[in-house]
Amino acid sequence: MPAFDVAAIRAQFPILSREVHGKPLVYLDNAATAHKPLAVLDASRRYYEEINANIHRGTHHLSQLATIAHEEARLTVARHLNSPTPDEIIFTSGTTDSINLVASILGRAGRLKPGDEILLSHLEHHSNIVPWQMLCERSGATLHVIPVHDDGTLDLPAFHRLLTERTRVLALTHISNAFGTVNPVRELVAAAKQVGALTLLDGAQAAPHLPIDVQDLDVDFYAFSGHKVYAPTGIGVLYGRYKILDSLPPWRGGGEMIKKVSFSGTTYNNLPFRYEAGTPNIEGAIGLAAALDWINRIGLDALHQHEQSLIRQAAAALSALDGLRLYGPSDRAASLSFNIDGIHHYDLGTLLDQMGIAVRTGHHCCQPLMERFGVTGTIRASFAAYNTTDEVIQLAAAVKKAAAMLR
Amino acid sequence: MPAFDVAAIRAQFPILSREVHGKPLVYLDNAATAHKPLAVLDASRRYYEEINANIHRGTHHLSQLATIAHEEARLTVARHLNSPTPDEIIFTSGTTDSINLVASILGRAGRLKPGDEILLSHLEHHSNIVPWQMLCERSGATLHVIPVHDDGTLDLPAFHRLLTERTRVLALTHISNAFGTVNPVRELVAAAKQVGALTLLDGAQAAPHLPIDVQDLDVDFYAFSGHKVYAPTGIGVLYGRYKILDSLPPWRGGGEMIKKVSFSGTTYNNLPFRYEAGTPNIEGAIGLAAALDWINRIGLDALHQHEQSLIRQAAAALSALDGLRLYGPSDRAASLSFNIDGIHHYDLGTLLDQMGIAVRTGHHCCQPLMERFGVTGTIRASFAAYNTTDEVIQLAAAVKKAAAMLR
Amino acid sequence: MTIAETQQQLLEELSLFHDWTERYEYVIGLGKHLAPMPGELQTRDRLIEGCQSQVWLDASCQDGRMHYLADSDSLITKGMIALFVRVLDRQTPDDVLTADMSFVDQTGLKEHLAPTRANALNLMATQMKQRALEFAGK
Amino acid sequence: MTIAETQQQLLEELSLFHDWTERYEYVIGLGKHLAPMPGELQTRDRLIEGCQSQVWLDASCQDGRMHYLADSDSLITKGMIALFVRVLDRQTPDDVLTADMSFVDQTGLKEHLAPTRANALNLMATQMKQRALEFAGK
Ligand SMILES: Cc1ncc(COP(=O)(O)O)c(C=O)c1O
Ligand SMILES: Cc1ncc(COP(=O)(O)O)c(C=O)c1O
Repeated sequence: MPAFDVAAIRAQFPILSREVHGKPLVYLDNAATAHKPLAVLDASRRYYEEINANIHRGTHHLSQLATIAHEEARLTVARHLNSPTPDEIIFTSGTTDSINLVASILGRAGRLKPGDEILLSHLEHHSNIVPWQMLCERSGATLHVIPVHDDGTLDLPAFHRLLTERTRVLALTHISNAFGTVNPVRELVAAAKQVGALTLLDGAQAAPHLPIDVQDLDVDFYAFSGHKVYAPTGIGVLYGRYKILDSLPPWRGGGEMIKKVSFSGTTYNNLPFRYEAGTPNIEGAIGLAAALDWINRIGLDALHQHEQSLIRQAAAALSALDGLRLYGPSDRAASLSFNIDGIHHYDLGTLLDQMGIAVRTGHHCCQPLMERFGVTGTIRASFAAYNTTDEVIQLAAAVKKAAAMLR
Repeated sequence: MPAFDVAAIRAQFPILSREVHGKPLVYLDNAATAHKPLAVLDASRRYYEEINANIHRGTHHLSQLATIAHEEARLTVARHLNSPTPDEIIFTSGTTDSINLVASILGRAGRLKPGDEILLSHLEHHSNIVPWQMLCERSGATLHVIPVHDDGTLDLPAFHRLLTERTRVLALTHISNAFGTVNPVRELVAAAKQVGALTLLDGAQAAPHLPIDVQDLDVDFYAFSGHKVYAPTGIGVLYGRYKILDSLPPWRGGGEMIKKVSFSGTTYNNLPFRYEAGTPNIEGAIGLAAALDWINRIGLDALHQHEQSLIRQAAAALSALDGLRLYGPSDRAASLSFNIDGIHHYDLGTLLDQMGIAVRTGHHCCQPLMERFGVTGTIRASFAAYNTTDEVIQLAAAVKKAAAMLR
Repeated sequence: MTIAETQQQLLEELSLFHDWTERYEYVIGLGKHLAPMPGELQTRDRLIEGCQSQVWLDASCQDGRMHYLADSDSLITKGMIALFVRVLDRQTPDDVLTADMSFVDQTGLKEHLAPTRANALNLMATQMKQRALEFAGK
Repeated sequence: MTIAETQQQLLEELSLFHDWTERYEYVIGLGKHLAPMPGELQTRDRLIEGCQSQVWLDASCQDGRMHYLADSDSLITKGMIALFVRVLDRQTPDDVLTADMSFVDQTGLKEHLAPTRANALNLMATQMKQRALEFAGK
């Protein structure tokens, strides 16, 4: 494959050459977190070795360099999401933090009242459920849930029935982390706008795999995590439509987010700073920009094609095994979830780990979805730029061996 | 000095060998953020190159290693603060985040009512003012402020007058970031306990310089930032007394902080996880532990003695200059603030920067304090393990030269 | 056999294995042959919730000897419990209480366990002793 | 002198300096010699709030020529403004509007400025032009 040189990519990830239980690591837990290429590790380190300083308000040279690097990182994110202005890019500590920010400021603004409704789907990650449950508790609004079909896709007629004038917020995952379902978010966001609902997309699983265009999606809020897009831990992004974000009250208070503080009253800063109280994760922002640059040098299209090919190969190889059950639709992305009849996912995962294969087992922070499918969990293999066909074959062989041991 | 080898320490900080405007960097902006020793940079990098994985709930080997490393980091912090149990150590994204957490959950728990009072001091950083102002707005409680004397120390008789049965919270900085005042926090915390108030100490400036013993302080909450104690950006700590924290509701919702999620109701996890929603800053926690280990290898006593000697030398050298005004008491720690009559701090800082000397100028996120002293800002030199007497001399010479240019 | 003797026997059996496959097959085998626990005993109060798997434990005392029944939805977890049951079943409550359970560390099995699983194992041993406490010294 | 001629003159003056000290002393000197702005003109609506220093700007038009008065609490900031005032003062509104202010980039001064200060400088130039707009084409 000339366009996509997986060997060259692998060489950029030091961790991939390590062993686990004496076997070469086969890392298929990318939906949980991705590894970091040298470009990111070096950017982080260079920041500390060359320009480390606290940003904004600093008169001295390092502070200026660090400020420029931090704000250039914001520009990189804005470009990556095709955000009209960098002022709409809020750095957070992750997807969970981003979603909590939105739910909290909507709550503080009194945007939700008894009788109002928040619409989620049965596919959601706990991070896109609990903040809304907490908001409902505080505001008296109620939670409504778009059901899923047996193939793990959303029940669209039900969505249209559930979407009413009372719907204030539609909060939806772009790609399901449990089943790999890619939701028709553009269509659903457009429908939600029709009834005047605010829209939030949880892009934790989409950002590592798909080009995101917030203008094309016409969405109000888009959240994702750095650590899943090859960037460091502790950094995330909230895109927020300027007009909406600017009309909402602050969340965390402190340095940076203010214009003027006095004991008789405080005025808040403009976007994006109003939502970035305290010293930000400067290394994280710079690492995130390096990661997005790295992804864009490969090209998200090439990346996605590579990963889709792996996931199809994996689905085919696993389907051939006795008693194997795949979850999610056949055009799933990023993650492949399965179980084997009569075998506990935890046992299978434990034996795969002995063979050096890292997969995730359990409920994937999607307990309601697991309940809907009558399971306590699944085994999930999830793919990244550095995975190979050979690893897919090893996975299938290892599952076969483990299943034999457990029967 | 055999016990404290500053040359050996400097050799561990790659950034210190860089130049600024063609002159060797003299970094005296440590109260804003500290540089990172190789021990920390290497720990961060090793994490990504050897064990990177998402933590908790993972069956596979890397996830186990990462979980162990993350929880050992928590133990390191607990030991460092002499916290009775690691369950009282909450990882946050920084001091600002920690204080907001406390203010928010007190608010959600309905612990503050109209007529209740929150007591701060005039020395506070915006991050220990704004969250409380926001809480007052939401709850109807009122803010009260301990005044300061002209030497930048707290007016203790006024404190005792302001502390009443209506005081619900005392939130106080341990060391002032603007003036270097070390508050008699043990005494004030004890007094606050007498009236049944909750106590929070903002340790952002104390943690890099003093041993902290939360049991000896007998404080309910203690907050500090990683980036000021030689650790990476984006990580912070909230110590919270178990009995109190455990009685309070959650703040951010999402993965990790729950026991069981269903659409009909969610149960929350035990401490400390209840307050750590989403994927944590794993690198940050590990880097923070490496930084605390590094500090403890030097010894906080030796460190503090070294820094106190520098700050006294600086005060003496600067005092000799024409029109120079020092702020804060003579037994100040960490930071030395000054102005020169008729000269704008910004101008002086700009010229110092040209000479390679990094100081902070402006209000230091303490606008109320600046107003109290009738200034728009000060010049602040702040010290760390790697600073030297030679740097102090350079600072004084540079201030003299700059002042001459500006007069 | 005394508790110590059973432990010694187990350690000898496990020492025969050269790789993880054999060791795990042995544990899985133990799990499969654990005396079945009647479904009506698998109640909430007998449940020990682990991270990813569930364990039910029942303890009774007949003629001065402890009798343990256990089950788990995970076969590997069940095998681990079987190890304990084999050691502690049919022993007196007092012997159970004073048993040194650190033999598990010598099996080499813990190295292959997730810390969550190792924790569950410790929890299990504690629970088995706790139940013996109710019948001890009578 | 035309705007372009003044700019050329300034660049020549600045090119004589070999180090930052001389360059800054020159700018500080410009600030010190800037025509004083009467205190009663330093009002809120004439304030351009910067990050760490404040700038007041007043513009009027007499006999078809712009007249600028400015002040700042920071001497260096004031020197920078003086640079602009020297270039734009006593010019017609139309000439001010079409003036190419990128000459600042050639002074080498911006490299020595905090980005906040460089921003303030850009803001200043924009403000001076904006005020000229009110009087232009009349
Ligand atoms: C006393 C004090 N409190 C709070 C903070 C805020 O810390 P951070 O910006 O790391 O959240 C700082 C540092 O700026 C500080 O010096
Ligand atoms: C779909 C989805 N939403 C939200 C999250 C939460 O992301 P984070 O833990 O980085 O906050 C994740 C990842 O775990 C996810 O997959």
